[in-house]
Amino acid sequence: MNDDDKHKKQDNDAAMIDPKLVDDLAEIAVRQGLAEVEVRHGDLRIRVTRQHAQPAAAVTAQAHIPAPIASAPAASEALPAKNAAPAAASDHPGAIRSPMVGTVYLRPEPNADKFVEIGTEVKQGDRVMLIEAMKTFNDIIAPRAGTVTAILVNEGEPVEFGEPLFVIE
Amino acid sequence: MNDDDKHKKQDNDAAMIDPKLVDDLAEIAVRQGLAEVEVRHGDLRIRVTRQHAQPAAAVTAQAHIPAPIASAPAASEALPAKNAAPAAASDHPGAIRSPMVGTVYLRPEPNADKFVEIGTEVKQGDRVMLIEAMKTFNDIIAPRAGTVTAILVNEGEPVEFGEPLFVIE
Amino acid sequence: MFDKILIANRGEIALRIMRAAKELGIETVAVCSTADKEAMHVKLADEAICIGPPAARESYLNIPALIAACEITGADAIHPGYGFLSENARFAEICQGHGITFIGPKAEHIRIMGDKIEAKRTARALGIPCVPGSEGAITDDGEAMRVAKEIGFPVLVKAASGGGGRGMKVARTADDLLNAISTARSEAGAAFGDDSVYLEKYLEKPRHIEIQVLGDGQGNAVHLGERDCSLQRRHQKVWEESPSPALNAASRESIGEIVANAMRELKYLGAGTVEFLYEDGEFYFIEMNTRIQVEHPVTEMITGIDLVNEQIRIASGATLGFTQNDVVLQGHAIECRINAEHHATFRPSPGRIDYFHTPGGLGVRVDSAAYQGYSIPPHYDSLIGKLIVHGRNRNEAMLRLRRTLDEFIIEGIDSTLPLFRSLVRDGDIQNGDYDIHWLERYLAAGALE
Amino acid sequence: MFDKILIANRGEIALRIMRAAKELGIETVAVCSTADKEAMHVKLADEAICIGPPAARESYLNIPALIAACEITGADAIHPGYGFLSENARFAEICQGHGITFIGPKAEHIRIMGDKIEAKRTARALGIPCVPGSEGAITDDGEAMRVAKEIGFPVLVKAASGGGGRGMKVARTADDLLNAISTARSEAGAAFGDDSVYLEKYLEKPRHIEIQVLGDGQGNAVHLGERDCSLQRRHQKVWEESPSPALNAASRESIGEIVANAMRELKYLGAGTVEFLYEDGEFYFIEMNTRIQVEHPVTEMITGIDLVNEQIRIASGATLGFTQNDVVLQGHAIECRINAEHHATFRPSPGRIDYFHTPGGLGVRVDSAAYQGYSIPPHYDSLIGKLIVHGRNRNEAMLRLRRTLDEFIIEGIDSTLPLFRSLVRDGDIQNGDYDIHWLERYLAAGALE
Repeated sequence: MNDDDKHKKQDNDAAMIDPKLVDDLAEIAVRQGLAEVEVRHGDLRIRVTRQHAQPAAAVTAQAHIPAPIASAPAASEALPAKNAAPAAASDHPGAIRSPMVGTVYLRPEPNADKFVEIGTEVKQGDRVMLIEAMKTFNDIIAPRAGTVTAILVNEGEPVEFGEPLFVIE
Repeated sequence: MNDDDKHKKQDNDAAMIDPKLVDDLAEIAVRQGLAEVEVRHGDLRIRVTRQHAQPAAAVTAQAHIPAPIASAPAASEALPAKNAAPAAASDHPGAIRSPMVGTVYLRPEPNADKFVEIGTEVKQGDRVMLIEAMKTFNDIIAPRAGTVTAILVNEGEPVEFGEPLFVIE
Repeated sequence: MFDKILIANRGEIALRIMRAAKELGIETVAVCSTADKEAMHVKLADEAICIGPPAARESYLNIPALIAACEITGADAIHPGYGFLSENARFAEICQGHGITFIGPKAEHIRIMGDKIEAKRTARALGIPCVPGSEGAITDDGEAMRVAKEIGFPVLVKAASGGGGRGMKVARTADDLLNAISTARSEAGAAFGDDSVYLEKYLEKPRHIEIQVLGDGQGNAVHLGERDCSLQRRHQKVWEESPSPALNAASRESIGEIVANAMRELKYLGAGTVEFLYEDGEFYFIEMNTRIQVEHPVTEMITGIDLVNEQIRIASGATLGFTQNDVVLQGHAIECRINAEHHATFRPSPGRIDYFHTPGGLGVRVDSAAYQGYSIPPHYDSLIGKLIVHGRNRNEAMLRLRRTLDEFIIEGIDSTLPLFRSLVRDGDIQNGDYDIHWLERYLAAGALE
Repeated sequence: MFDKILIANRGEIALRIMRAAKELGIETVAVCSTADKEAMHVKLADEAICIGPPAARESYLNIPALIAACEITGADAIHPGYGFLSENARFAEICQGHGITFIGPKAEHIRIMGDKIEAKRTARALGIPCVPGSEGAITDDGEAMRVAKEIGFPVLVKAASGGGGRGMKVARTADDLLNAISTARSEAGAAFGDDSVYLEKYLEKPRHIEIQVLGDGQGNAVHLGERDCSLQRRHQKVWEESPSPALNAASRESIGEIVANAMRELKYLGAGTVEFLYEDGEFYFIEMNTRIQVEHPVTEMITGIDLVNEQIRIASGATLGFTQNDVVLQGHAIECRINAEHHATFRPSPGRIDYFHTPGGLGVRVDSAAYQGYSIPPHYDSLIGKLIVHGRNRNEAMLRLRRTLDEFIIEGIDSTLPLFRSLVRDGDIQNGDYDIHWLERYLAAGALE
């Protein structure tokens, strides 16, 4: 919102100012949760400032700027977080995530082979895992064809909703 | 703490601002919980500021970096301040301030002339006002010679310690 | 006693239950939707499990996910809090079916009290005074007219499956009646899929007074005095206090004993609240809530009894550790529900709390899952927290409430703090002179604009 | 009743007094040094007056400034809090001389209890049990030896004007005695300008137990049970609780009545505390504090009596509104003093509080003048706040304390929270098995490093 104002204020040496640079700085400020970024070089001075406590809506309205997770980390560190697990494991990009809470099984029955191994080629719809919840076994299927490049859970392990299970590339 | 490393990374031939550097500084600020990071090299200056400072010690340890007063104003506004007076009136530069709590009198007795008016030339040691505290009248004297250019209190008005009384120029 | 309790809720009540469990030395499992990963109940639990996306029906109302979360964590009991699945009899049965104790009443009692007509029938059979009205659903217009005349106008037409004020119509005269019935029927059919309606005496200026009960399912039950929750906006309670400014000791003891006796006869298990309208010295049963209520701290403050602790103890099979004679009501307590809403327009205000400072000192309790930096998600209710004060008498409680409201700071979002700062200074409120319509009139008069 | 009270203090106790005054409908005047302009007591008072620079002797101890502040604001009473001028008899007299009510005891009683030898003489005359020792100051070495042998070694040599452990020496045998006396004399002379010393029986493993009293100056007085303040570091109390794990009902009632009777005889006015060492079932008078104490909330939590409210009422001329029979001690309370100090080295840690989150819920009280963004100035004591919990019994209070300590967050400065998190989990503390040396031994053993 005020990033635009900053653009307009910088018209003294308009030729010197690279809007792309300002935009980059603004993007850094938002992404890193900064209050202010200031750069100077010779006569050049660029400063971008964010309002303390931006209502989320004000920034997310601009689709090209990532959501302001600014002070969320600070606040969440402030309160003791005993359960780092959900956040930690969920960073794998493009992973297929668990659609439910339950217990993972990688093979159809205890002595059988695994549904897939790393390197297995799968077709869309192939069964890759089972998740047991309330004594019911639910198929986890490949959402697209490809090669299994990572299996992120172990046999018999509990999983939460949204936890990454495997990667197909 | 890694600002020195960053200095080294700052190449002399960085004629233009390098957003990557800004981003690195921001990442340091967030990771280390700093309120502010400022780097200078020649006429290059980069400063990034965050609102929610984490441990103050980390930053104040470096004498050349301004203290993180970042969110102090926000916090003090946050608690309702019913008594704006002390802060508001005390901004007069070079004013002579009250050495005690009490009641101000501008003349030696009710029907007498005032000790001074605006424009009065005073010598060092001249009596300018009285402050009554505990039924005792205390002389307020001119700390230096000059012209009284402002009288900031009214007859019979209560004053606090440190409240500006008058200006001599 | 349980080893590990899963708390099937969020917000301040999840934290409330967690505190009780910790104070009993029981491990806790929090569940959360993806919108609640930064919530305080998640941060403070021994374990936390993400059970679904933000929409409540896929997370906090998702029974298979909750049971699976018990299975993978080994929780041996579930506390449902209030709202969500707390009054879902089927959920209580499913829990039992999986060997998990549901911390709440027997499914049978949840079911009875969840059906308005059945609830009223049961209450009447147990000797609880009810609003005069039709014996069950009205199917015939002639019968409706006969019943309405017997009760005396004005009468209220209510949906059997209704709630929150929907499907309710007042007929002031006989001329209005058939129209009111058909309007109520169509609203009820649309809203609840059930168009049956019944008739009740309409009270002009009642107070909302409710009796807190606690039973051990083995025939022991006590009442813990009343709460006056007459200050409501759109049928949502805003301010609750105990004792009610309208009751004297005799009326309190009389209605309390009637209700406690009913619970003994019912062999009610756990905490519950029997809600009444009160007008001209008479009580009229509205409904029974078979769960812990938002305003339970008011009762805790005047009795010294930890209701959630008792819920857990009783659910684990313990008997009630005290009798009615042991229950002593001391002083006066008031609760304000602080919502993330504009204090005059009541527009919800989700978002980040930039500054959060709670009042302290003697006789002050804050139940809140908010913290500085927390973002209130837009998906759930707007309760930021509850401020509860206790004083030796109502006057002291009011003065304490006034000073604590002035100390409470919430910035970054709108809150209803200004509403309470006005209420505590209002003459009617200071005199305890209000009914269930008072607040709507006060707001309509523009007191806060 | 007073119209306006000036609070001659700062920090949490200034806020505590302000809360009591507001709840009595009395206006408040805060005073502050220039270092305290952002302090919470300044922000929340009706009026605030800056009375001097940071050094306490020029501000909070500056009697003319305080009287002048009353004059310009029209305050008709001064509450001195604890520390600073609270036990300064001359200040009490000056207040009276200016027509300002000093909210505290009669100057005469402050003076008696401020002189250790006079205090002991008075206590003995009032029937309060004292440590066997010399009848006043010892001037002669031969007499000292005779008295010491009569008491029995070990004996303690104490400065008559001492405090805070300075000017105290233990003589374990007759051979140590004369050396201990001369060392104590020179320390006392240097520290207090008065080298008179006296002898006392030295107790090996006593507990610190104190009795809270309240008198109306007209011969009515009650005791409000005891506080056990044995957990001390360098003679500073760290953790206080009531009831004491070491007393039974009979010993509590016996010592309480002795003290209450003494206060009736003395016609004591206001709140006070009679401090004892307790060993092998015997009480030994140490001193009497003629003011409100830091740990007073512990007593408030188990009696329901607002001590500061009572101080103000009594100072305004009211009589005690209740008798000893009306005082009922209920449950158990524990207070932890959270200081801005490193939890293991106890190095003071003034500075900005970057994050501040206080625990809430049932049975929890926080008395603190801190807030997020507040900078604790380096000029005064290091108390950030007091966490007080109440439970129906000691076990419940301990479990509640544990969970609240885990919820309490203070960031940006060091605090002693980790010390308390260790203490609440320690076996001796859980068993109530500690004396006044326990904490020093615990810390010396490196329990927190």
